[in-house]
Amino acid sequence: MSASADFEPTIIGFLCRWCSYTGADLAGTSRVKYPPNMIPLKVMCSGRVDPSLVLKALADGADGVLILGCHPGDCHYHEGNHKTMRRVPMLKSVLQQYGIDPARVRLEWVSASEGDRFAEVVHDFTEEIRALGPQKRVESVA
Amino acid sequence: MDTSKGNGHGASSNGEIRVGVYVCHCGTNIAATVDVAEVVRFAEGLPNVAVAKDYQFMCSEPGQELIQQDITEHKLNRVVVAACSPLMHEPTFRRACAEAGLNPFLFQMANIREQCSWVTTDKPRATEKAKHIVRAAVSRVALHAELQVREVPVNERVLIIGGGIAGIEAALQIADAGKPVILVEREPSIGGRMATFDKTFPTLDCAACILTPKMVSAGQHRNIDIRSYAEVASVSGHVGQFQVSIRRNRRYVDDKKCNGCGLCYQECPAIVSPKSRKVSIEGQPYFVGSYAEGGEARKVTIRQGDRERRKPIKDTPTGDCIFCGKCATACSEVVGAHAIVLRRDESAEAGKQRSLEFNGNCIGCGACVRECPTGALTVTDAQDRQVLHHEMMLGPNKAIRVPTLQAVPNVPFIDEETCIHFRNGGCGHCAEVCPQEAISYDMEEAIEEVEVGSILVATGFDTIDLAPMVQYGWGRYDNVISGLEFEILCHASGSTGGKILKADGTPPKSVAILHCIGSRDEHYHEHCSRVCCMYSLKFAHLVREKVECDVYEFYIDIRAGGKGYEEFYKRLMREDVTFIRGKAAEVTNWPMSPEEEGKLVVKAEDTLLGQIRRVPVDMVILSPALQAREGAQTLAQTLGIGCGGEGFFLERHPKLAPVQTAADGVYVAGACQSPKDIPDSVAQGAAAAANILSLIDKGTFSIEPVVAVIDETLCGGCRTCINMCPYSALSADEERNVAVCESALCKGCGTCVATCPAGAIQQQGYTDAQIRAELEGALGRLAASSAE
Amino acid sequence: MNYLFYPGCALEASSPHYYKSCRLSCEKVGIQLDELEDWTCCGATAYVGTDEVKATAYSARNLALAERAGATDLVTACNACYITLRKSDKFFTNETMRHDASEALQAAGLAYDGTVRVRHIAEVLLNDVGPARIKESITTPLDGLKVACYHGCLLTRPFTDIGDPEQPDIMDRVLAPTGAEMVDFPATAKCCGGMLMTTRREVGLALVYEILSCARAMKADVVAVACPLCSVNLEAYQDAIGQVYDWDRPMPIVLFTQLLALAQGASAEDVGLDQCMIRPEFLMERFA
Amino acid sequence: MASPGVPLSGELVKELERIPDGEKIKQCIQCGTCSASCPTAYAMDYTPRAVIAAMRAGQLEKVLRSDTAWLCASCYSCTVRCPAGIQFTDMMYALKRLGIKHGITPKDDRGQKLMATFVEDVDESGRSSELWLMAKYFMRTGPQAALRDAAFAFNMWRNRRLKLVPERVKAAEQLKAIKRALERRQG
Amino acid sequence: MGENGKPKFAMYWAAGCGGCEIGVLDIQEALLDVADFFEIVFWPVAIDAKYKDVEAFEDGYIDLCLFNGSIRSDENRHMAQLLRAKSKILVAFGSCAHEGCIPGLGNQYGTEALMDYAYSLSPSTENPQGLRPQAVYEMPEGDLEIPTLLDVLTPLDAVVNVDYYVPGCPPQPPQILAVMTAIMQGAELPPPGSVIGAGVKTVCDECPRERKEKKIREFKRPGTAQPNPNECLLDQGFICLGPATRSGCDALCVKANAPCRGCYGAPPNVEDQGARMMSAIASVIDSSDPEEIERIIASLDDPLGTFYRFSLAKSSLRRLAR
Repeated sequence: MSASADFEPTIIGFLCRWCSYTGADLAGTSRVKYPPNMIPLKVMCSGRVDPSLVLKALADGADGVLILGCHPGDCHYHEGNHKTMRRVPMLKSVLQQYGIDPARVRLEWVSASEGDRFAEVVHDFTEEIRALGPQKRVESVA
Repeated sequence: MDTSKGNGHGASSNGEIRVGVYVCHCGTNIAATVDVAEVVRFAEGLPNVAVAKDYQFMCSEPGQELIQQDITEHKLNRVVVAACSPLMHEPTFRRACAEAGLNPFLFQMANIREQCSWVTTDKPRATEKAKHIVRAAVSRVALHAELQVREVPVNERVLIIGGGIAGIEAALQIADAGKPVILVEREPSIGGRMATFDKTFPTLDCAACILTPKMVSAGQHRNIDIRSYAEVASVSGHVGQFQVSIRRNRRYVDDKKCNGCGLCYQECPAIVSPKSRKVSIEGQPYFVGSYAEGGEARKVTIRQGDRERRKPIKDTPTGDCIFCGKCATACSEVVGAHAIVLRRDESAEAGKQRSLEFNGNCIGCGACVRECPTGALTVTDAQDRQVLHHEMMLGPNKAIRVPTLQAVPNVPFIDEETCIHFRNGGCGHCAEVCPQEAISYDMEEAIEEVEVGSILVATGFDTIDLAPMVQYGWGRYDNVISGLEFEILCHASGSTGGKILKADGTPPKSVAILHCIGSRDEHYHEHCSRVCCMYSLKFAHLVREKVECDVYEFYIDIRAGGKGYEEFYKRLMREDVTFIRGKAAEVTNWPMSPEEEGKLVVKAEDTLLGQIRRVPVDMVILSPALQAREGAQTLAQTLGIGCGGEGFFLERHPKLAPVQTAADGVYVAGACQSPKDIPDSVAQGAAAAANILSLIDKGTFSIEPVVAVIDETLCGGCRTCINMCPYSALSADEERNVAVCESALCKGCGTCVATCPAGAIQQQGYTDAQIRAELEGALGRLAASSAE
Repeated sequence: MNYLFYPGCALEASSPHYYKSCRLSCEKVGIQLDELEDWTCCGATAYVGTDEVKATAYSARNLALAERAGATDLVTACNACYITLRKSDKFFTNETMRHDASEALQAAGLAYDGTVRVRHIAEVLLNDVGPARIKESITTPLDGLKVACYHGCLLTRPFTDIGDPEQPDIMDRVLAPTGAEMVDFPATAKCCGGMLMTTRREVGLALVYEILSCARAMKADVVAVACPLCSVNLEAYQDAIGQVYDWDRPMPIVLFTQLLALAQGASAEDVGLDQCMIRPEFLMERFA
Repeated sequence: MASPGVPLSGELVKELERIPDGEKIKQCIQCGTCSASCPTAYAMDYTPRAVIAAMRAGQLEKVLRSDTAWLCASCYSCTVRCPAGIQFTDMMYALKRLGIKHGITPKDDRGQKLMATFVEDVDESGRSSELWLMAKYFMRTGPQAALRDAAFAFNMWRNRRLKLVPERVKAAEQLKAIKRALERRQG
Repeated sequence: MGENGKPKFAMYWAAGCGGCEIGVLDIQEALLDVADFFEIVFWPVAIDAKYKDVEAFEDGYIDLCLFNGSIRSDENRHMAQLLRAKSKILVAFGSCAHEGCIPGLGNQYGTEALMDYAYSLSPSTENPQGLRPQAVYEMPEGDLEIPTLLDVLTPLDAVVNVDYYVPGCPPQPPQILAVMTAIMQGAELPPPGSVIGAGVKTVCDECPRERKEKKIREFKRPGTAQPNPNECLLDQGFICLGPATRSGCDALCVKANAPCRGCYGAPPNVEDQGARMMSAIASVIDSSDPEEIERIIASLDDPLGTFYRFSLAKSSLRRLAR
């Protein structure tokens, strides 16, 4: 399958409750528009997101996974986001080796005041995944 | 394999999950973009859903009642509301559930407004997204468990770190409410920076007059325990129950015995004099003089050219010397240094038969100066100049002293660096004269353990080190002094008795006050230090009041945004202070014209004229930036609170929680949070006291149940999690080889959960199973592995 | 130790005595200066006012040559060359500038990867050699001589990593082992006026007068400089200064390496004291 | 050829954005540290601070007609002291370039002439020769100055500090290639 | 049960190294009790029996079947389905049947690439004619058929229902013995789908090494650095999968001063062993500078093979097409 114009990617977003979820709410209250492809999941901290959840999202039907946390230094829990900052590149190196485009997973920092940035990130990521095309799955293994 | 199903999950007796889904129109906020009816139809078809309804405004009274009715009627044991953001109304619906007898944590909110209907105009796709969001919530809520908000008891005792005006204010408020306070102060006396001020802006009331009564009340209050000359060494525990170690420094005076009579410092022969020592930089001799300044040492690098070997005592007595020999006696018998020898030449004529000889044994204690009946001996500093500005002290100028005569507690301390006993084992005068036998030279550091329920940090500020800013000449020119130095110079108890004098002892005829030194400057501090404009105006007033003198203020902007501040600015204009709008770029003593001879020249652009000005003055006062205390970072780590970019302690919220911190039960007040003047510091101290009293009054602290729990049957004791926790909630149980979580410390971030390689840690409300179910719901794989 | 050396136009023409004494004093502490093959003018402070990219490309040609020669350091003795080359190197950290200048270099078959460290000889003597080794090389101490070390502007500005931008003491620390006395010299980093001496003489004279009168007040016997342009500006116009300001006793201006080499046993002739416009006679006699 | 003021301001900012920290010009708080640090500001029509004020007011053309930029001795005192981190010295260079580009001649054009001479010299031989630089410069500015500097030249010559034959870079084609490449780029 | 009243026992070796068979032999003389207790009806390694004999069994004829090896070929799949039908209790025995094991790493290349490597590209191969195995080959005597490789390798439970899992590469003899003894003594069996013959904690629980805080600044490999035998290997920077690996082996490897490679698979609450381990390892990287983090991660050779050495074919990744 190649990327087609009518392909609407399915995206899962893990949003930290303090910065990014609030930032996403702000995008809403400011009525900033962005593609509705991302289903947001609220977690208390981006540090809660472990690679197995990301892989599960991809395996269960997501074409891309976006992890959003507080900017480094602003973490509500001091440095939960630093753990994520370390896990994501590790996950990407494994994805790369397995032959999955690591661009399907992206970690970004969005603060509670960055409604515009939130929309921009979601827009940008949606378009990137759209260009990558659907993540194919092994539907039946045997 | 879910072995815990139907157990603690709040399921009905037969284990059936019954979800009620409520989709809100929010007027047209949601309904205009999301086909609400369609979402309800969709929800009805989802597994476990017993009832699905829509309503205009779910958050309204009738909306809530609708849910409550259904809980009873349809025997709902789970509720999903699809409406606005949970940050908005989650508490509302949780409360509604609780009122209907359903554990509030069996509720889940689906945000179809802020993150759905408001961010797209495409109705079919918005409806589709809303369905996904609702399905995720339905899928997740089936796995929700009943959770309880935990209450921990709060110890009434309060620890206040820092005995400046903010800490004193808070201590008095709390103590007056009948609650015990431990006030820890690093210096020998409480009072903080304010105790060194002469007057306060804009009212010009005498700082001592308003502060001393408060210090005394604090000292005498039966609910306040002052631990001065002490520091907090460690803190453990959590809100309600902190265990604190206080390290009490070696004061050498027993505060239980001392009655503050002051005989010791009256009798002490050692004068605090500037000290200098020789250091080498790559084989080149440099002098680094360190001067006593308010109890803190500061270093000044003196450039080459000032390299004369310093003589602490003038080696040739002036003509005033009567060769009485008292100095030599004191030096030998009291000090034991034998640095001065009185020679007699019997053969010479009377009057010239005696001479004083100085040798290299001098330790610079100043005992000879004190003994000298004629003032023939003086102490000089490294540059052979009279000690004046650099001797910034308010109390007695002795090795054993109190920082100010109004010290609270009024117990002296011994300054090891200048005390003769600690330098050569001799003297011991103070111990001999003390009627209470309170002095003990072998006192050890003591550690005291206390338990408190809350902690207030009010450690104040430092000012920026001026030595690296060579262009302003501080440490290079005698008459360039810092703001804090000027305060002491002005203070009635200071070395000049409150007279404003130049280093040579004469009054200045012109003074320049330079604003923003190190503030609003990306090389040093980007922040505005907030108090400098006003205290600089105050300085101008004090100078004009005390000496006949021209005063120049070099400023960028006058920031006078407080009650009565702008009026004060106007008043200073009327008092003929010259305001030059332009930041001073340099101070030099290099004259370029006859009127600059012997003066300090301040160079600045008068930006209103676009002209470069060279203003010759006799004295320059710098307004250095206020910065975070040295060691603030360490204290922040000890307490589990954060520091912002500029190093000041971080409040929980800059507007809505200005005295709270990220750590429950730990509060901040005063200039340790950001530069602040006295009114603001007092206000924050009082605000923090109110916060603390409210916590004490409630008696317990509620802990959100979103915490980590460890399944010890699964934990292999690998300890990967231990360091993940920024709150030290996790620790290793050596004996059982498992990790344990102190849930009162846990803030529920879930970082350890994501880290645990054994899957042994779960976060209540965000378990792996719940998030997985939510994912499956969001992605439409609901049937595959939901509650079934 | 060998260093790749960039003399620059002035060292070649107006300050041969600087070049000479540089080599001499370096040799005494075991440093050999290898001149960069076929160097170009650094562009000084002038070229950048016409075309920044071209100025950068021209001076980066020298950096590219040095890089190609495998050098990690490129040493210069002229403050202007030092700053111009360093700025070119820094400009390569800007995306657009690097792109444009690299393109031009490529056309000439050159490339610069940003691996060369531009150094000033005074700083090399201080940091790589160090006062201790300088001290060992001293044979005829300059006891009794009072020196005002004039650093000029560009040595520690705008790059402040090698010394204080207001009161640098690099030269003081290099010359201190010679036994001479370094006087306190507040004007050490004041500007000598550079090209203004040619275009706006009255402004240039005022600047130089400030520096010289400061040295006089500090009772210096001689002013030591570390830059050929400073050297010319400070010594060539003292007559003219005398016409405008109170200036009758000319102040000898020497290169700091001349003093260093003298203390290391060189003769007045070796170091080219006779090429100073205001001859330090007392030194010429002492080290004849 | 005069350009409207506002575009000039934009151009100045754009010029500076090509260098590290150049964008900080927008953060000026008008404190005047730059001007008071400048050894020649007393002689300028617009002090360095006022240049930024003029830029903000869209009045850069007046600045370009003044001597301001040509009085900058490039000592970087302003740059190291500026509390906003503005690259003032580089701004002065940018002003010179803007003036040249738009054909705006400052009221005293000696600086511009000296620079042009210098640039020709370097372009031609890859090196600068003080003697010839001066000679050519005096030919452009008139003999009066040359007379004034004759003593200077003699003094230099007497002390064997003048080189009569200018040096040339051997790899002249490299220089030409650089020059051509850039001229092509600029169109 | 058969005529002799003994329960019927079968064991089959699908795609795997045969180590599991050795593992059973390693229970030593206890094997005699097993042989005595059961009637062995099918076990190619031990007795001579043909597939057609198995096909002739009625469904559920076999009481206990230990199936080792993964499903790599159509033959493996066929036998899995056959034995499933004929067995009352089918046990995925050993890491291959449990989670695909090391052969599962082949899934990161695909069958074609594996064939290319095996028959052409590997350095030790000399095959100028580019010969490849054919599914059917005509011979004068008749057609020869050999099994065909499937597109991906899977563990046993991807093709049939599995009653129990015995993990390990191979399962450790004491654990095998414990399982066999329990069955022979008629102990109550755990619910179907359970992992048996292993613990519920992790290898760390059985590891005697001293553990302190973990802070990784560089990854070490046993070949390039000598681990201290008393300290936690992970504390020292060696990647040890013990923290994310089910206990039961008695920390065999770490006691031999080698890091655990994870053959006992994921502990009970862990869905994806490799992902969990990479999360744990990444979390303790001692840096907050993105560039340095990248550098430290880059120092880890073969992250996929390290974290998923045994479990790739059972991981979430298996569901993603490359």
